[in-house]
Amino acid sequence: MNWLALASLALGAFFFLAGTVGLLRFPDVHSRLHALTKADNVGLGFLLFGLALEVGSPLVGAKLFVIWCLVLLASASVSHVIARAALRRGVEPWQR
Amino acid sequence: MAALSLLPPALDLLLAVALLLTAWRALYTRALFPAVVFFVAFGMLLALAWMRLEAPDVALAEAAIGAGLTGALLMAAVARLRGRDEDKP
Amino acid sequence: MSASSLLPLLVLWPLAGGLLGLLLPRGAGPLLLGVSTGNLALAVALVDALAGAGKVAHSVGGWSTPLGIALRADGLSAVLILVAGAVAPLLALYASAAYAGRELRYFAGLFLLFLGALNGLFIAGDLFNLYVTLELLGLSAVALAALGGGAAALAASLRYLLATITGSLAYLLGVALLYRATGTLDLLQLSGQGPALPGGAVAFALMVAGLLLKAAVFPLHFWLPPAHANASPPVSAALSALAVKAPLYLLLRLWLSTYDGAWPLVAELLAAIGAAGVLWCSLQAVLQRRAKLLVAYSTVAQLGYLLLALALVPAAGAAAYGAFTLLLVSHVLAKAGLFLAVGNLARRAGHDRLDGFERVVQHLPLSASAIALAGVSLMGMPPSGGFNGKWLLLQAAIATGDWWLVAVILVGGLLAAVYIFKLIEHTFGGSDRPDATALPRRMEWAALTLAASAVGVGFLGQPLLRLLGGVP
Amino acid sequence: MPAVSSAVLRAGAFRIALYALLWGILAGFEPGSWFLGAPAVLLAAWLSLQLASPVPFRPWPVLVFVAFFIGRSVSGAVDVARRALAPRLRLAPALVVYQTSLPAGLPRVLFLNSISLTPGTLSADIRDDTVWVHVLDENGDHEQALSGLEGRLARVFPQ
Amino acid sequence: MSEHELLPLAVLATSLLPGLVIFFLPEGAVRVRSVLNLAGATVKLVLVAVMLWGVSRGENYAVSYPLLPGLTFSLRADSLALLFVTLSAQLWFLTTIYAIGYLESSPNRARFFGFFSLCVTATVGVAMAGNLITFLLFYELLTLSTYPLVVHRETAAARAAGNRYLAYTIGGGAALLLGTAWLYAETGTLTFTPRGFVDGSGASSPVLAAIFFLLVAGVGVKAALVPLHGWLPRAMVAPAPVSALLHAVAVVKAGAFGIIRIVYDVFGVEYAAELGVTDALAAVAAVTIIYGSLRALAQDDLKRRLAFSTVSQVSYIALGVAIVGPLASIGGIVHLVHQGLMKITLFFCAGNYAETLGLHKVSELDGVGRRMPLTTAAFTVAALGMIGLPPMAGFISKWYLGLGAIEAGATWAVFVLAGSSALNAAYFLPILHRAWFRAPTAAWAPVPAGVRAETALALLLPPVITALLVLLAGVLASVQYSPQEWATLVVRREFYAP
Amino acid sequence: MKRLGHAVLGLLLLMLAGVLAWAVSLPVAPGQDVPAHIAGSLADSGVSHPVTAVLLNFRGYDTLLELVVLLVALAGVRCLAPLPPPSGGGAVGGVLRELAALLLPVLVLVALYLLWAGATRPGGAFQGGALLGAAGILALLAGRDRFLAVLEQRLWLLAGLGVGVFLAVAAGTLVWGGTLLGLPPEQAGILILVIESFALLSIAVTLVALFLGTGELEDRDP
Amino acid sequence: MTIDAVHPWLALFLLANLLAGLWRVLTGPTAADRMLSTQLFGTTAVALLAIEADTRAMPALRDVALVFALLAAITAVAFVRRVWQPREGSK
Repeated sequence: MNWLALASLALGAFFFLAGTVGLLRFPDVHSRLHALTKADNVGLGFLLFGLALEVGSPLVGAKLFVIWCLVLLASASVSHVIARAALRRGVEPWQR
Repeated sequence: MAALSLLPPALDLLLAVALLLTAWRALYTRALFPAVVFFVAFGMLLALAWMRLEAPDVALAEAAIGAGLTGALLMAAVARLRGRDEDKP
Repeated sequence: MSASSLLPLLVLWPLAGGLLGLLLPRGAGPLLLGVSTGNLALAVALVDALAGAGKVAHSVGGWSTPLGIALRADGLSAVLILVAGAVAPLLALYASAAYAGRELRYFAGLFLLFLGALNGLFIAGDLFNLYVTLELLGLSAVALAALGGGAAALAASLRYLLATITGSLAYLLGVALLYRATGTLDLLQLSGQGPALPGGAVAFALMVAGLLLKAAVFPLHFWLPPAHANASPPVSAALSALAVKAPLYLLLRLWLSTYDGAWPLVAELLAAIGAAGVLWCSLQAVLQRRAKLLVAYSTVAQLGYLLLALALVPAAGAAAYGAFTLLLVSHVLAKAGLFLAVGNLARRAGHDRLDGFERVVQHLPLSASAIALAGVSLMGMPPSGGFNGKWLLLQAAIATGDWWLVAVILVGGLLAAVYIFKLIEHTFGGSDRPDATALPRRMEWAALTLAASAVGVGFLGQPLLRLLGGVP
Repeated sequence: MPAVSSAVLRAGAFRIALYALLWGILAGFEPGSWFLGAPAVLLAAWLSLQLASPVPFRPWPVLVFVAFFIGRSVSGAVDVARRALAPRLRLAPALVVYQTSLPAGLPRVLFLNSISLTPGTLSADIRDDTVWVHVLDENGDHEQALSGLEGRLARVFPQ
Repeated sequence: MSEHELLPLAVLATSLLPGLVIFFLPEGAVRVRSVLNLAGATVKLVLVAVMLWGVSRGENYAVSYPLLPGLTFSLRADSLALLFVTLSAQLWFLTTIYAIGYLESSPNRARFFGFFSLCVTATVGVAMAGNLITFLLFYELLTLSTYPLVVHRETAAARAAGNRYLAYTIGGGAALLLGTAWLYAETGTLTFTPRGFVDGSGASSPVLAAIFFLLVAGVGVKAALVPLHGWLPRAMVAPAPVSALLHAVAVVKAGAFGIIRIVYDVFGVEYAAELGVTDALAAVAAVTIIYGSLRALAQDDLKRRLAFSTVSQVSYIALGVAIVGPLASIGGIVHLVHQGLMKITLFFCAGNYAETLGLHKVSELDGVGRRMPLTTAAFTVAALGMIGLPPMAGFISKWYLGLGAIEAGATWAVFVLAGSSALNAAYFLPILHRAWFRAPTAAWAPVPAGVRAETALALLLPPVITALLVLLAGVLASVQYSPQEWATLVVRREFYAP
Repeated sequence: MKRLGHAVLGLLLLMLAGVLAWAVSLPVAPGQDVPAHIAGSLADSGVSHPVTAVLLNFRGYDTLLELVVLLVALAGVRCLAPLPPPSGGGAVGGVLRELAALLLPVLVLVALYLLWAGATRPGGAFQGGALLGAAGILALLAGRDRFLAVLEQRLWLLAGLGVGVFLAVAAGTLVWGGTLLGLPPEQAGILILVIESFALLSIAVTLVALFLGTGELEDRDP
Repeated sequence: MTIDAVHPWLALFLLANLLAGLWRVLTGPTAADRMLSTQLFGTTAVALLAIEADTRAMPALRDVALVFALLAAITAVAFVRRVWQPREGSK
């Protein structure tokens, strides 16, 4: 249990790192959005999962789950609206 | 474990650096939009600072006002000053 | 009415007036005048009560400190409340002629709330309460600065907003540190404790930095000139005269009471900043081509004098404390008068460029006289409040052997003369423009009264100092 | 009084239950909390009905979809992490167009949001039935991935 | 409040109140304004006469009001003060008449007369100041109230002159302020005391010497001591009554009067001599006397020539003060009055030439004596007085100065006086020669209709009266209440009082 | 040169930050007895939670002023000369509409939760009002703006209600008890709930109106 | 090593991560790019708050995290709807 939590936390941190690196390295808004929406959310999911395991209280776990769902919803929606706005403003996606 | 006990100060140090950095940029960035973004970031960091100061009620208020609403309000304000400096560094 | 109840009334009365100002669809002019006059009456009553008791206090909610909040007034509070109270009806009079309709309504609401915040700040005896009043004051100042202005005023006030919020937050962080270290926010309970506390120095640095930013003290003044110069005249007057004084007042309280005037380095730093501000911003004022910017830079320069006086208080005692107060009072009056007068000129000319004022001295003699009288006080010429303050400041500097400060004070006075006379010179000459619109007379009289009282307080030095009492 | 359809009643009951659960989670199921909690839940449910008309769904495919979605999310994150952390950026982004047949409203929005959370794709715009999808690698078989996702969602929301 | 307190205030008020009221009068209210002005001037003359009489009988007129701890606003009519007050009250009366005539149809008269009255108020205040801070107060008020007069014409040249005037006087004010503040910090008092108050205050000599130079530099600007005189010739762009006032009564005299006060009532002339600062002052005064005369020689513009003459003549006062001894002091102090009378006559006349005939240059004055005999006669009396010929007032001044110099063993000063007199003659006699003995080169402008005399009566009377006064002051020098006798009273107090 | 300047500035910032961090990590004063104080007076304050007791009773005066701060902010925005309304731009996308539909009820629920929480743990009218305000803003952004009509009619009344009620209570206590905000213990609880509820509403309205600025909401001023 | 000992490291790491994100605000290039980092900040802040709630046994911090999560979208949506609208003439 303990080790599972630890691994989960570590994975979470890893994805956060990946998200930030993506944000900094990727060439344009659209691809950066990929990095943020996917990596950070999953990272947060792992992290919260690890914490929930650690605390062991179902109530806390549920609250953390609710939080995660909200972040997912927000982040996916935001990434869509930003991508859409970028396209409609005429920001051409970066191409190799 | 000795190294571990140094961690919280390191955390606070980093937080303080971030706070000062964002505050400085928010005030001294010439273009309005980046300044506003820095200010939003500053607000979020401030909520974390209140957390470190063990003031959860202030943190809560800061999260609601500073992180969420100030951003929206400033965006609305920027929109009214359109054509000035968005998209410019 | 007991003397102690005066303190909460000084806050509730203008706040209620401000709320009504925003809520009521009409009648803003009479409301503004009535409430600010009532406020003056309360201020006078407070001065009267203090003349007997020396100090007045009120425990909010009946809770004792550190649990509750204490409101306290001593001589300094009373002087400041009195001068703010005296300025307010004149600004109200001016505004009731300068604005109309919805602008007047918003001015009435915001200005009265501003006044309430100011009163609240001057009687607050609690660090957090001071923060809240400071925030209220800052925000109402920002709101006033944007009132009726165009895009330039809006952009300037947005930056003002960022500055004032950042300043408050720095102050608040410092307060939080003090609270962590002591468990109390009460100024009396904290008095003298600051320097010895763990983290006390950091808290001090944070609070001072925040306050200096809010007070627009050089070199943190960048936000002030655009904000004050782009606002409309009664607002510029309120901001330059009153808003920036409050943080300095608080700085004085903190340093002298909570920190017991500790650390000689602080005094030296404050003096250095003040001196640099006096010289640099006076020079900037001299170089300006727009009248309102000139006046705004003059404000920053004059704040430098206040800082000099403040820095000398621990070493020079009563002379410096008196200098701080008298300089502050006279600057409040002079700057309010000056901004109103320049506003009149600008209103007539349709702009505030110095080289296009079109012989206003002929058409607005009262405003031109107001500029001259306010100038007398700002230059520190006798007889004027400005001279009294400068005299005490010189005495303090000579007594402590700070000859370089003496030089700064004199050079600053000379530079002030240069920019004031630059202003005056441009009211002479030029061509006639008979088609310009006429101004309501009370706009001229309000400016003149303020400016004349800046000179007149030169004869009230003794009573003011008596009311002020000794260094707290 | 307008007749309240059974669909609305069912959706209302479901949403009340959902928000009650949420309140419970927040307030720790404290008995005293329902004093304010009950009106709050009712208010939230009412508001929810005002904002979104009832959408019938099947419970079992929901669970299947959730499991599938979490799996795809993780692999999406892994994909991004791989690309971000690789020494050389291996990106070949492109815009792909996809025609969806999902009904407008919640199902379609869920589809769009899921696209953004699954590997290599990001929903960038939608007009009528045409979805623009930004992909990180134009060489992948996106058409198939997208239709797979759409299919699972279609099973959740019967038409 | 007793009459002894009220009287000094009333003397101030007689010009202050009309001044303030005039500001708010409409431009067209000529009659009300003139009546107010003249009434104020008349009442002031009467009040001054009352005080003169009182002081000569040993009465004390003083009033004070505390400004700050240790700092008092104080008015006191001692004999020296009254000397100056009397001069300015008389000359204000005459100048007002002159100005009413001079500015008959020019714009902005409300402003002009308002500041004119303020200016006189400041001068009277300077005279009656009972301590250094009150002196400073009125001294600065004088600066402020004369500025609008200097820029009155609102031309670019006028504004430039105004700026230069301010640059000098405000700088001087700062020096004076610094000296005063420092002095207060060292001695703890600022009250004018016969024979000074610094001796025995414990302050070190170098410090006191430094303070002395600061103070004298401060007042020296207005007294136009070289090299602080640069503003004076430029200020000639102002209207003639202003020049008259600046040169004869208000500004320049306030400076000279300040020197007297500082040497006598702050330091005490003997202590000042002990400090060695009087020698320096005497040297500066001597240089100024010669330099001013030399520059005057080269001017063709009449008012500029008179201006440089002022630079030179005012330093006679400083010289008299700086030569330690009762006779020289009498010469210096009496010259305060005599120079005022003479110089105001000259400026009135110059103004008449300019106003009536449009003549501004010395070279244009050929034969003017025939067209304007009375004016030219008055001019002649004053000019001869300036040169120092008996029985004119100027002779008395120079006589006492010379005697005093010999008494004090400063024979070099006699040479300075002689040289200066020669130079005075060199720049005044040619004017007189042109005016009386040369034929006019051009046709004169016709006499305006309705004017019977050579020019308007308001313009003609004042110079004639002052010229008569110049003569009387010389002829009746030893009569009671004459300037010379009064100066002797002042000096007796400084040198012989217990 | 600029680079060097930046480096120096960075170093300074770092030093400053170090000091700050050090200060934050200092131990809390051992002699701090405020919680004990509060616990002792809690019974009289009408609320069981220390923080709310602090906010609304012991430090109710601060809270009053903070409400005024919000009002000032609103007035500040509304007093601007009406600028052209923000370009509403493109149509609201379906994603945004659905986001609002999903999030709004939750926001309202959590806002009320925070109001409730205020009595026992961190929370209260401010935080709740902020969330409710955020909900309003989100609704606006997503094109769900039917409630604007109410705001248009009664903006200042709604926004001023919180302060008004609070001021009335404050004045009442001053007049009848002689002490500003000296709430009688028996009625403290209900008074605080009344004040809180009005405050919640006013705060939310204020925040939404703040966001609207001057462009969209028709100004009903004379 | 107990799992609690990991928390400070984790928090430090996340904070460093967040700081790195500031670079995007500085460089842009488009306004949207700057906005992205506020999204990163929001998510990271939620994580930090959740961790600290555990470390310090302050459950109230989870409410703060919840508020963060709820409001994460608002700034960005306001940005898109108010500031970053289609330019005239673009498709």
